[in-house]
Amino acid sequence: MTIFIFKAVLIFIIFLISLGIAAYSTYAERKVAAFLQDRIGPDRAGPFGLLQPLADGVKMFLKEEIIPTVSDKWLFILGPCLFMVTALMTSAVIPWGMPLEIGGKIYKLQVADLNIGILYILGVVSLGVYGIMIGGWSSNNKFALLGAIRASSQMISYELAMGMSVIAIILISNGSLSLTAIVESQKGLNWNVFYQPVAFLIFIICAFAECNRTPFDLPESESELIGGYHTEYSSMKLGLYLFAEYINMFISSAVISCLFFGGYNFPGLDYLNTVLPVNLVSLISIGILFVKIFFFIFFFMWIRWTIPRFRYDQLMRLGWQILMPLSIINVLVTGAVLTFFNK
Amino acid sequence: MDNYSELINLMRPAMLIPLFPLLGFLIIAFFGKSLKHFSGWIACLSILASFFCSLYLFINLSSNQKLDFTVFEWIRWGDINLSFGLLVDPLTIVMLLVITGIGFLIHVYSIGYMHTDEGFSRFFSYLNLFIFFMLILVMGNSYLIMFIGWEGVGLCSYLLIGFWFKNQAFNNAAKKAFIMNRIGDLGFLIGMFFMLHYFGGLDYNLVFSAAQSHPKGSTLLVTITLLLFIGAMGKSAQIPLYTWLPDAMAGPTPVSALIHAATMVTAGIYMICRSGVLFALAPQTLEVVLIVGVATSLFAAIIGLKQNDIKKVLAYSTVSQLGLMFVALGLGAFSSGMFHVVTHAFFKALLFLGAGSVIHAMGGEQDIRNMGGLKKYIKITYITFIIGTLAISGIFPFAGFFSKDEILAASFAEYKLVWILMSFSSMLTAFYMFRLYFLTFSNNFRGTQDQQHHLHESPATMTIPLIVLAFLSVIGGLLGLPVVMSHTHLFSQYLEPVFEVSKNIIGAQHNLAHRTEWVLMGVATLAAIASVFVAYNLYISKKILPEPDADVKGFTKWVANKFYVDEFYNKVFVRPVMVMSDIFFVLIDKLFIDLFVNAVAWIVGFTGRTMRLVQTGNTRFYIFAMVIGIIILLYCQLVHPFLNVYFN
Amino acid sequence: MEQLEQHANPQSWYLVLSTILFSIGVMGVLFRRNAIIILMCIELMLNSVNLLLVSFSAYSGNSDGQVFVFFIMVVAAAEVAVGLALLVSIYRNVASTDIDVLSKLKW
Amino acid sequence: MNSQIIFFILSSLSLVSALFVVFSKNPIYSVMWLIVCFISIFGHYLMLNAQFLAIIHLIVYAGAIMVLMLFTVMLLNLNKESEPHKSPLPKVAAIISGGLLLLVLLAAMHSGSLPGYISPDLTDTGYVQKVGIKIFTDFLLPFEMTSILFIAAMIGAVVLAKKEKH
Amino acid sequence: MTWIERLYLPAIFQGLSITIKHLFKKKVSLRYPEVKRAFAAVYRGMHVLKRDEQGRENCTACGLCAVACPAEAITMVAAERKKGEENLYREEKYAAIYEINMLRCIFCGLCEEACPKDAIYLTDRLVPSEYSRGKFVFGKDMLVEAVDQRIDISKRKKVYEI
Repeated sequence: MTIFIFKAVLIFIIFLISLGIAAYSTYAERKVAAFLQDRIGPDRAGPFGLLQPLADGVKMFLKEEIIPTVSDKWLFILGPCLFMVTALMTSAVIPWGMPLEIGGKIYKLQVADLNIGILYILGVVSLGVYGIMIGGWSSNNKFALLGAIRASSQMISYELAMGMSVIAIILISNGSLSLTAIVESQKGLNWNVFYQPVAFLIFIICAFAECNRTPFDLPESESELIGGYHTEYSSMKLGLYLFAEYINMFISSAVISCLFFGGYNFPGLDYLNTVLPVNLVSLISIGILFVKIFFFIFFFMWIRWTIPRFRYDQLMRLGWQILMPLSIINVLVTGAVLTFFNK
Repeated sequence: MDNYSELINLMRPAMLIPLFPLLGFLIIAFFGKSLKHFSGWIACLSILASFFCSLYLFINLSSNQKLDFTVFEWIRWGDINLSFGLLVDPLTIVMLLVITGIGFLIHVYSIGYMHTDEGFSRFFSYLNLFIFFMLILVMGNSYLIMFIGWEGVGLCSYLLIGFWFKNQAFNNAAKKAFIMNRIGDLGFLIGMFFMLHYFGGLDYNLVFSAAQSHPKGSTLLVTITLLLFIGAMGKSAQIPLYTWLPDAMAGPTPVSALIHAATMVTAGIYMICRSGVLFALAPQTLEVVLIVGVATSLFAAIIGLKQNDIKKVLAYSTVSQLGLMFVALGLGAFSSGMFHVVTHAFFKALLFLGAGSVIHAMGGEQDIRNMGGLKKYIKITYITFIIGTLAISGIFPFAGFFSKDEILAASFAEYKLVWILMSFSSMLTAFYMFRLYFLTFSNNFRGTQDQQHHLHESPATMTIPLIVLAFLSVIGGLLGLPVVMSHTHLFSQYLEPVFEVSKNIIGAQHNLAHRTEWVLMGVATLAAIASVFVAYNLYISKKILPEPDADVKGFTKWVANKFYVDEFYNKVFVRPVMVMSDIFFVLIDKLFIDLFVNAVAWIVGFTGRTMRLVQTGNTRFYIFAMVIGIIILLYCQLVHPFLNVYFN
Repeated sequence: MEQLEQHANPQSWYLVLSTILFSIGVMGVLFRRNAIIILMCIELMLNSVNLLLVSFSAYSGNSDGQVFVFFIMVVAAAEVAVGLALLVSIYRNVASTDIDVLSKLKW
Repeated sequence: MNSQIIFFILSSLSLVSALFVVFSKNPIYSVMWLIVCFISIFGHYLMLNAQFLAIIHLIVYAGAIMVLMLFTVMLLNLNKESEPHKSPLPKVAAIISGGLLLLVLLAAMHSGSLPGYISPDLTDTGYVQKVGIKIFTDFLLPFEMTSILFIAAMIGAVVLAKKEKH
Repeated sequence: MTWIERLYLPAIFQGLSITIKHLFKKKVSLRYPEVKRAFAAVYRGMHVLKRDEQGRENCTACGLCAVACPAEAITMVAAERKKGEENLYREEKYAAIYEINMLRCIFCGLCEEACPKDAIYLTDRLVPSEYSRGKFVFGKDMLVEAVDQRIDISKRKKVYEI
């Protein structure tokens, strides 16, 4: 039974961390944007503006709740909820660190070690479209519908290349689909990114597209579609959408870290394991993972404030005509290399 | 099977041999449009690759070895197991070398000859397909595989004869060839059924060992061999199924050289050699073969005397030579027959290609009455053509002399009469060939001004194959120097293991004394030189020209019109069939079958008109009907125990 | 989900469940006139069959059933892609997806 | 007992959602209910230890097919059934025949020998390796055929849905 | 474009390096209420109607400013000075109502140039924000400087004197 309690606690903690990181991502986004543009950014609420997310949250809650009269009320409410749920669900299979030892028992820092971990992520990500589509459609607004359609076609298109790039990773990590196994196969500095730079490139581009981040933020491009699928949303429902996007960003950073940058692995982990107590090593490994995640969150923002948005046809061409063939070639080349050199 | 692993290593090149032409065919067939003239070189390369593979086999497979393996299982029902297998033994290798070697040369020649034709890549795709089927024919390890190749080469022959399909006469020639071949193929097919029924399979090994359990000359064996011989008659243009071959000259000249002189028409010879055991067990059939061979050889030679189309003369000479080969087979001298196949392939291909070169120079003119004096204009063609003519006339020391002499010697040993007839036939051959040569190359030019202006030597792609073939025609005979001239007969020694069994069955052959052989050779050479002299006297000294078609009278008219055989066939076979079909059409078709068919049609129509009312066009109704039907069916089938009994 | 506990549901439950799902699908095909919903009901029927196959596979310890389901999914995806494309082009012509309107099958 | 409770919850969910698919007025709701139904079937697959298939089911059905459905419904703007009222006879017939089919099938099962209380063979039948090896050995040809089918369907869909240029 | 340029990746990295450089640059922001940016000498902010040294309004309601105004933001009603108002208005005529619509005003300063009596000036003060549009029509209560709170316009005057 203790395992269940542990898992419940773990889920709760991950939930809180996700929310917290998402909240502070909004703050970080504004800060990074400001810094990259030689500005200071929010610094009034609390020291260095650290309470800014709180203020934003309060503001969101206090805003008027508007549900358009011509909208489909149930779906209008369901949309942001679904989006949030799917965003949070992905975190279930990510190994957060080395196992903890409590009371002589070993606890894996992972909610569920599925033997199909990566597929689970792809599956849940593919469900994420519904939140956007339902929200966009039920708003009964042309801009919202356009945003929703753009979002869904974009996400479906890029999911394929994403899956194909992941196949190359599966190939080189002993054919296991489990994220733990993939992370374990990258001991030390044996990170996949060095063996699979092309897959990494494809994956990160697709991750940008799946998170609707610039340069792929066409679904909500404010200059064309006002707010895209969440044009009609206000108050905390809008908050959920925005929040969920930041959670997506957090999770995809975590996935990228696990797939390509060794997850919680770092050179010297094995050595530390022999010297330090297990729990301390575990905490250090968690810290390492989070350093990587923060780097990628920063990278997401960095890209956002550097590269302008694609045109829609460019986006589709990139997805279908470049990334898709490239990822297939990558898989073929990887398979060929493995076949010829490993035997 | 002494060195098993070594043979295993030879399997792959053996399988590659037919694959290269197939690959070439596929490439040219699919990308011919974009390859343009490049497709010719692809075709050549594929054949060259096959040639090298064949050479590799020739070098690595000693004459007492054979490679017999199954590529894949094909048909299996009951006890009968027909698999796709290949057989490579000396006989096959000889054929392979001839097909791929001469095939390659003719491919190269075609690049020059067909250069301006709009169907350039189509032509090469057909040629490659033909080579593929021919290789299958000679490489198969059962009659079935041979039959696949047999039919395949027939198809390619049809396609290539009718290559210029805009000309209706050419199409008719193609159809004629196809139908004539079908008659022969029917015999072959029935023979195969017999074998399948009585021997339980079609593999050579199986058939031959099963056949040896039957007594020599039994009805079954005679029947089977006769049926097979009918097939060979069709393919190798023997009386009475020879008339398609002269007409087949409608195709482009390289086709005539490759298919209708060097390779496909010898398929019949190959088939009889391959089934030597069967034929040896049926002496009656061998006699039939002999008679047919003699008759064909003489008959075609006589017709050849009066032909004025350069290709027709060569065509009749081919028929005549094929007859000679059958004579050899009929005498049981299989290796002599094969030897003549090889030498004949050299010089007949050379002659056809030379004729092609002449036609090329004349801008499409084929009538020798309009030629003459060409030796001034086209030197290389002239020299190579004279070599070919000497070879076919059987003049020492060219290739034809040795092979012909061997057959004549064999006939002298067996039947003197045959020897006399065949010697006469050889004389005729020498005569009409030199007639052709003199009329074409000597004296003055008789064509129009335009043609004279147009005369030019052919490009290198055409002349080089001519030179190579001429070289082969000169030295080809050395392969089989008779025993009297050297210690061993290389060719028959090489083929000996293949024909060992059949030789034993036929029994001891009469051996001629060396002195007799020398005399025979001398007689043959003298006869040939005498005919050449007669031809010289007639066409050079007296400068006689063949008269125009209208002026021909009497017996010569018969000869010039090929003894009216085509007309005879029309009257005797085609016309009655037409009349019968007319009668059947009126009596049975109109009255009986139409009534029946119309009644059925009316019933169907009526039912349809009635049932159409059900067709509402409403999809939902259809789905509904379907579901109801399923429910009823399930109810009857699964639930209701009473109905269950009936449905099961 | 690491290791599901051994459960003792009889397989007949799955049979009954998928039968009911299948019947609902059939009923839906007959009941609705909107072609898209008919397509969806067909998907439902396919899924009931899939469920049945997976249950057989699990209960007999043989993966073949799952491979079949895999192929059914491929076919279903192809079917939906083509079906919807057809519907869209039909909709362009007759501005309706009501299958009662689509009576062009009549001769 | 646990698994039985889960089974009943999932089954009732799938049945109820399937009924809603059929009876919802609004096509969008039908689509949503079908998604719910698929997710409950996903749960069934997990119960049967077919993890790989479950995820593939989720990705293919929920992630691709239903998105396409939703897409089409939204694009064609079929938010309300704008059809004129027609006679209820077909609907009654539909319900009756559906029920009949159910009865016949159940009766057929009853009369046949139903697998009884066999305990499931919860081995690794559903693992990726197992299924993958099956696909790429015994079922290689069908697999290649489906890929051809797929590409044909893709091309067909593109050709059909493309607007003709006038 | 060459093949490498077609990849766009070098360009992207170039862009990324440019933005990352700015991360470490000195920030240009000012913390506004605490730190203020100095106005330029010629900054044209909210208007003021000046009084003379004795506290009398300079404006004589001649209307030249309203004529000069390109945005037609100024309206005025003239009135005659009554007995006993000499300490309020410098000359016999004065503006009973003087209104500037601050939403229309473009702060061009033409009124200032047109004024013959040195009555109207644009100052470096900001126009205060309001909640309704009506309140942006500033009357004399907003525009005329208080007697005890004179607004220094010497900088602007100096400019003109040059």
